[in-house]
Amino acid sequence: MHEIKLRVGTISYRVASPWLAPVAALRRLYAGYPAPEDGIATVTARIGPPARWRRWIRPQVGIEGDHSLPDTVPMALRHALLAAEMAMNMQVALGERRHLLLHASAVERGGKALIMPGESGSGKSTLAALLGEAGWRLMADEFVMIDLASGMALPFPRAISLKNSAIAEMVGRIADPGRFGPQLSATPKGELRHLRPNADAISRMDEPAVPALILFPSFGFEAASEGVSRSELFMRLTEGSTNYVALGLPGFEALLRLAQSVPSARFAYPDSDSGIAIVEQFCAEAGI
Amino acid sequence: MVTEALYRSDFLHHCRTHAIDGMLLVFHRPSGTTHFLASPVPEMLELLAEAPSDSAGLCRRLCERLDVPQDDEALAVVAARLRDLVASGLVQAA
Amino acid sequence: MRDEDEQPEGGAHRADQAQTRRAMLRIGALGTAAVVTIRPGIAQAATSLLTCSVPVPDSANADKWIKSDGTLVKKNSKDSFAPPSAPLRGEDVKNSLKYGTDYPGYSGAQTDAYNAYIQKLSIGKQGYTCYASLQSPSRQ
Amino acid sequence: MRDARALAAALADPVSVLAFSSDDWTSLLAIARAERLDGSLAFRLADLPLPPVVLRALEDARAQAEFGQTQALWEVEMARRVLAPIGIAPILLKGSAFAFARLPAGIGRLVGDLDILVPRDRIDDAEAALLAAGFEWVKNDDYTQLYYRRWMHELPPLVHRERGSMIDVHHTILPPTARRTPDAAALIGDSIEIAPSLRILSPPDMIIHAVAHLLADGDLAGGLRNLWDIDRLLRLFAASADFWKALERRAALHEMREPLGLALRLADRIFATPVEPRLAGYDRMRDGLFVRRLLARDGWGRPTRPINRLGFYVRSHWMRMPPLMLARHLWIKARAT
Repeated sequence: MHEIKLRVGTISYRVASPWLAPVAALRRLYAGYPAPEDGIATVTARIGPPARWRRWIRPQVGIEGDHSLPDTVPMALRHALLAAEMAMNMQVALGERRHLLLHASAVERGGKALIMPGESGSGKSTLAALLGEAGWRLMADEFVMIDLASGMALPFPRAISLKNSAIAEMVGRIADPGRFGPQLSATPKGELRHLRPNADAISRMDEPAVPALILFPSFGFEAASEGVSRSELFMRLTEGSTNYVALGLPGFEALLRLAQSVPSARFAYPDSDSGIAIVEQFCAEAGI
Repeated sequence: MVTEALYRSDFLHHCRTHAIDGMLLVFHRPSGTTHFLASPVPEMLELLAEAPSDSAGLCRRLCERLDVPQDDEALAVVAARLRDLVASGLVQAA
Repeated sequence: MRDEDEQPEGGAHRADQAQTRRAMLRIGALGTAAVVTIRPGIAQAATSLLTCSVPVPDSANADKWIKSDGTLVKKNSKDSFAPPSAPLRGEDVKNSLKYGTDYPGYSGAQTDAYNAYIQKLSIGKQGYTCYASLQSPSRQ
Repeated sequence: MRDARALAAALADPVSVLAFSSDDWTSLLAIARAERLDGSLAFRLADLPLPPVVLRALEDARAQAEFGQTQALWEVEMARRVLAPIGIAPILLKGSAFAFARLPAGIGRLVGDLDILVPRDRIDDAEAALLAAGFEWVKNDDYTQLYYRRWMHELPPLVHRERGSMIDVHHTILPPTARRTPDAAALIGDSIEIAPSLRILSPPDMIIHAVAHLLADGDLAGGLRNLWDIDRLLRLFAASADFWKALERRAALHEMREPLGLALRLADRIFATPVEPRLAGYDRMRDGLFVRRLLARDGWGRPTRPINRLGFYVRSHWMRMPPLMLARHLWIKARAT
């Protein structure tokens, strides 16, 4: 087995693979990330052949690790980097029990966090990636962790998955080609390319922020926005949280505090520029 | 005649509650589940916590408390909501 | 960004309330759930492309019912069906579209109406990404 | 780490982890999660001076175990509400029993489905009541239904349509096709009421059932955890006088002398469990195979020793079915996948 150890926010990973290439790709993608605290990785994500012979003949990659779901569909070996990324995500989604997980991207400015929950396709990753290059600090593109005791948002700045048209958009804006992973074609999510967050996001991965605004984006519509009621906010955040129920009463209290204290709205946007303009307008109103 | 089941609830003792947007948000400790409850469910739970009732008795007390006349429709609604509450475990047959 | 905890004051409001109380004890009120329980998110985030779901209808139209041709109408409308109690699982949607299986707990007519709705989804609509991913043969 | 021996040592003798390197910790956590023993490990290592990052990982496991126990106890309560009104007091089995009775075996233990034992002549009533209360069949094809009803010691698994929880309703602890026939009536007769309308097995029967679960009824999947249950139970029960005598009598009654001996030897070899030497008997050649199978896990948490595993898989079916039935069953399974 080949392996890489690295830390992303509160998670200390070991990622293992019987093939060298995906681990080498991860090393390049995660260049500059810190080593696990005390050198101890506490979470293992793995990829591996779903059956022994699949390592050699028309190789396929299964998503495995400390925590796994039955019936996850294996991928082609050329998508092994995506499989490894998903294995890393899965460990957090299924194993995290000390922080409330929100399925959302997040960026920070002046100590205040803008949190953007959304399904895949909502544009939350792309918006966070764009804002992360435009005066904001990227905190997370997939999972935001809420500290149960303090209610603060904790960063989890993993590599960003750019999909389809977002790829060209970011390539056009970022000068350093070294921050991009290889282009993955015809994956289950379409065209896909990973982007390493910038140095600021990585060096400040232990710096929390106060949740100050929650915006639900949806990409591909005429620009429009409306408020989200407290009860709907509570409900929607639970829908995207893989560990809300498991956290019990502390999870309830943390989520209720969030839903009671943080203003929230949803908005639709036809393209990135208008998306960013809408976000900035909301942030001005919320004092971020 | 068939004796009607008595229902009871120790809802206040077992739940952390919070009023939100005209509903009651409830964390039920024994099951670890979260429920949104819309009227008249919170009122029914309160009444059952005060004293167990059968379905008809609960309907009578509920209509009194809400200051609305009691009729067959109200009876049917209370019976249906009781079934929901029993299924969720917030209420049990005494 | 509104705050629905704030309630208007006044006598008119109290009369409204009496009406609302009466309405919630009408049979028609049974069409909407009064107990909504939050269930664990099944690792949706991590595996959204493997195990996605389609809300029927989308949350902005949550109170609408579905006609057999898949259009959304006001609830309790004639010839329409109440929406499923939870978003339909991608796996079930795939099987239903491919093999004609009914959704667990729903009749054949309901299943047909839901599928008609799903097949009308367009880009940007909630559930579209999931539906589209189920259509592509390379994504089985 | 090449197998799960370090995990077994950490559970039996927690200070053994104090010498761990950073790589040892990573492997131990992966192996413990794969064997579903991370919660038990977290409680066993609770008071040791460990690296902070390890303590936080164990805290995750402890929180998960506590959530699991809440859920398990709630499922017990919901089953009680369904069965008590029709006069059935179910006997809780395995994890649910340990959690409800607050036995040491339950500390940090992951509880899976709710397993209950009811008298055979009440199983149809139990089934009807559970179906009426929102449970449905996981698989409702004719073969599954027929297979369970003719050859198994339990109903086909039921899942609750709202809560998603599963319940297994047993009428005895081994399939009727198994070579051994435990005395179901005696299991029920000696059971103990632990709360109104809820019962657990007597201590000796609880051991016998754990042994049946570990050896006589499975392919040893999850075996290390089942053996850990036996260790925890024995350490508690053996303190009372006459326990070993009672255990011997019950083992004879349930035709479980030989598997009990093997389980005791395995517990002794893997967890250094204090056992009654006469009941355990002499080491046999094949004990080593069982030990290897129970510890077959590499440092990445992957299952190892496929040949050994395959042998135990075939063995598990062999034990339950006459050869012709086995061929038919494996054929249908193969076609279904």
